[in-house]
Amino acid sequence: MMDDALPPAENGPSLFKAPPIAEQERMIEAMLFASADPLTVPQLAARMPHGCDASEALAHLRKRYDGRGVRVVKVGEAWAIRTAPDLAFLMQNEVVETRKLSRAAIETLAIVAYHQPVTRAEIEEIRGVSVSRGTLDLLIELGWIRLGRRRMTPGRPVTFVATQDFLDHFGLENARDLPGLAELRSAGLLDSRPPPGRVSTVEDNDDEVIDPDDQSEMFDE
Amino acid sequence: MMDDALPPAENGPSLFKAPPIAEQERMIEAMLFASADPLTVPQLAARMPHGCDASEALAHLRKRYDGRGVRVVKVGEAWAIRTAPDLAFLMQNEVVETRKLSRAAIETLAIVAYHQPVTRAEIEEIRGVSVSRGTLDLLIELGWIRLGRRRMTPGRPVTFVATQDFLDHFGLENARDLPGLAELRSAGLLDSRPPPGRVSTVEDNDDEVIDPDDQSEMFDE
Amino acid sequence: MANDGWQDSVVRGQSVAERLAEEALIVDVDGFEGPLDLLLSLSRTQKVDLRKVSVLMLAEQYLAFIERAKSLRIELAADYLVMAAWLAFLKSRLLLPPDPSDDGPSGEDLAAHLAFQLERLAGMREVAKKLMARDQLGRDFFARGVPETVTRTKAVTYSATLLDLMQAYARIRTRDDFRPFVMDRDSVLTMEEALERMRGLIGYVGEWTTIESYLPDGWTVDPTRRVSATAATFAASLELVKAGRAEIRQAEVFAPIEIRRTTRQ
Repeated sequence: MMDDALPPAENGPSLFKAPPIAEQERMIEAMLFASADPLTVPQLAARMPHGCDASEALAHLRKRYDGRGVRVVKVGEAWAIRTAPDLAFLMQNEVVETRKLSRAAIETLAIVAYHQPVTRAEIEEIRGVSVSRGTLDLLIELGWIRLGRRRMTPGRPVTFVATQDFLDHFGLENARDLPGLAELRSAGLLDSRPPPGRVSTVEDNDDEVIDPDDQSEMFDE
Repeated sequence: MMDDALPPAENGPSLFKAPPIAEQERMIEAMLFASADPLTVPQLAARMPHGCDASEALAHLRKRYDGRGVRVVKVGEAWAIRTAPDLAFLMQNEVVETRKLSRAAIETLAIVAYHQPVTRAEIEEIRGVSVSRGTLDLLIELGWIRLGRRRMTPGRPVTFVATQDFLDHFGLENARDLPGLAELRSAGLLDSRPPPGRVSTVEDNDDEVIDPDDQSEMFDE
Repeated sequence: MANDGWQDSVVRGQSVAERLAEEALIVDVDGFEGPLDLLLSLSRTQKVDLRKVSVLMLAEQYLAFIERAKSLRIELAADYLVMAAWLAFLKSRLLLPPDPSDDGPSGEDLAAHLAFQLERLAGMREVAKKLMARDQLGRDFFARGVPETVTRTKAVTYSATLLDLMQAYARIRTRDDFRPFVMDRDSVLTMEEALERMRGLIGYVGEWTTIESYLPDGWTVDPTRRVSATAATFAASLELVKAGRAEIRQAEVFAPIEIRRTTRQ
């Protein structure tokens, strides 16, 4: 939180002119190179001398790295440098072996990403089976999903949303770039459509304890 | 973007020509970026497709990063990308934190201001508790008090006086301008609520009566 | 393949290959993630757009599947059976003419929703596959191998205003005013103490006497102590009067208050 507003250390309030844009670009370059995590423009700006235009310097830098071995990529609201995917073959030494995700985990992740914010009851309704605690825990632990706001419906169920790490991991600029999103939407498959005969929401039964019978409720009316 | 890349992986030994040097440069760039350790030329070459000239590609890359925010530097026999030294300041996130002076410090400062020159023993006597070295050091470091003359009494104790910085900071012409207790009270500046943790049994105006001597003492020194 | 033919084959004779496929499906029941997953698999065999899938036929396939599984003594989870019951109900709704007195959802509505659910699940599976097929961080593209940690230096500036300073000083110099209540007990005379004292004294005094003369020694000079002792003594006097042991009077406003033993005693 120390970020945006504060002018950086040597802030004689504009006693000095801002450094030339080329110099600002160097600064952005150094900061993005140094950080493993994406940085937002305000975060970058907070570390630069007073009067710098982080946005513009960033735009210059992006252009400079176009087509290079590393690229400046957008991750949600933030920016990062990542190697070009076509060079993956050189990186065998760098590959971190990751646990293979179960089908349940992959599907749950996809449902959260495409339907976010989504409640647990909704995930279960879509998959037709109850979601084990472990699945959501694992995805949260991986940093790919997190709790969103509570839904303002009876029971105030928690919702899940995808994180910046998720975007970073899958090389997405933002959630709107999810593959196949437009098709799903135009096919109406992202609509929340309550089962006929049910009075509105499904969320109301999103209790902490999901008993095995819970999912049968989805069908029994 | 990263298009012109040749299909490098399937490197049947020289069935294909080596990728163009610009492409090799991209490879070096990505490897040095992603590697946790510096890489030697043979290590780089070993990961590149057959026929590449890692040395030459590295030389190109070095030149490219000349004067940039990060540089290609030699670490022993190996190579790495590092932040340009002149930008090291960006790697420090300086958080300016404004802190209120501790109660001990502000009280000590007040005693020095009102009673200067004053010895440490006198400060302790007035405060009723001992004064830690750290408190005096902090005030000296802040430039608000300094050592005055030694008192011509047995032991020749050092005295403390308020500084010009102190007067500047508090907007005073000189220490004699400091208002007395009666003035504080009549200006409504005296918070007569007891300090936290104490319970008052006395009405605000009682202290007017209680020790009439006490406050005259303050100023006549 | 004609729908009817398929349907028949489930019920009666079928080719060896079909039978094997069928049994593989059944033995595989543990491989399904619940009834919806199974239904989706079954619907695949219709080889049609999920929007056009025949829910009626699907229901029959599912029910046939459950029947066979039961005959093979395969344990089925409750939710498979619940789904079977629901599909049987759905089937009857679809087959029978709508009952006008029933205002529940029509068979078509229910069937349409099931088709929607299947299509949605299939859709999510497809995009999940696409998602996992993307280049991934740490596998296809990489972050900085040696991230530099940004060292956080803290520059602390201290703030204090003149007001803080003056108040601090005032606080020190008036510290004694703020002594906690318990510390001030020595200048407070409680009513109990005053009462105790007066009970002892009142018996000897038959004359009207000002209550001030009852103040204990050492409580008459210091204003704080005097105020406290006076209040306590006055309150104690009232107690004695109430108990019928004393009489109290005051000639006029601000005149001395006097007290004496009740004459009856």
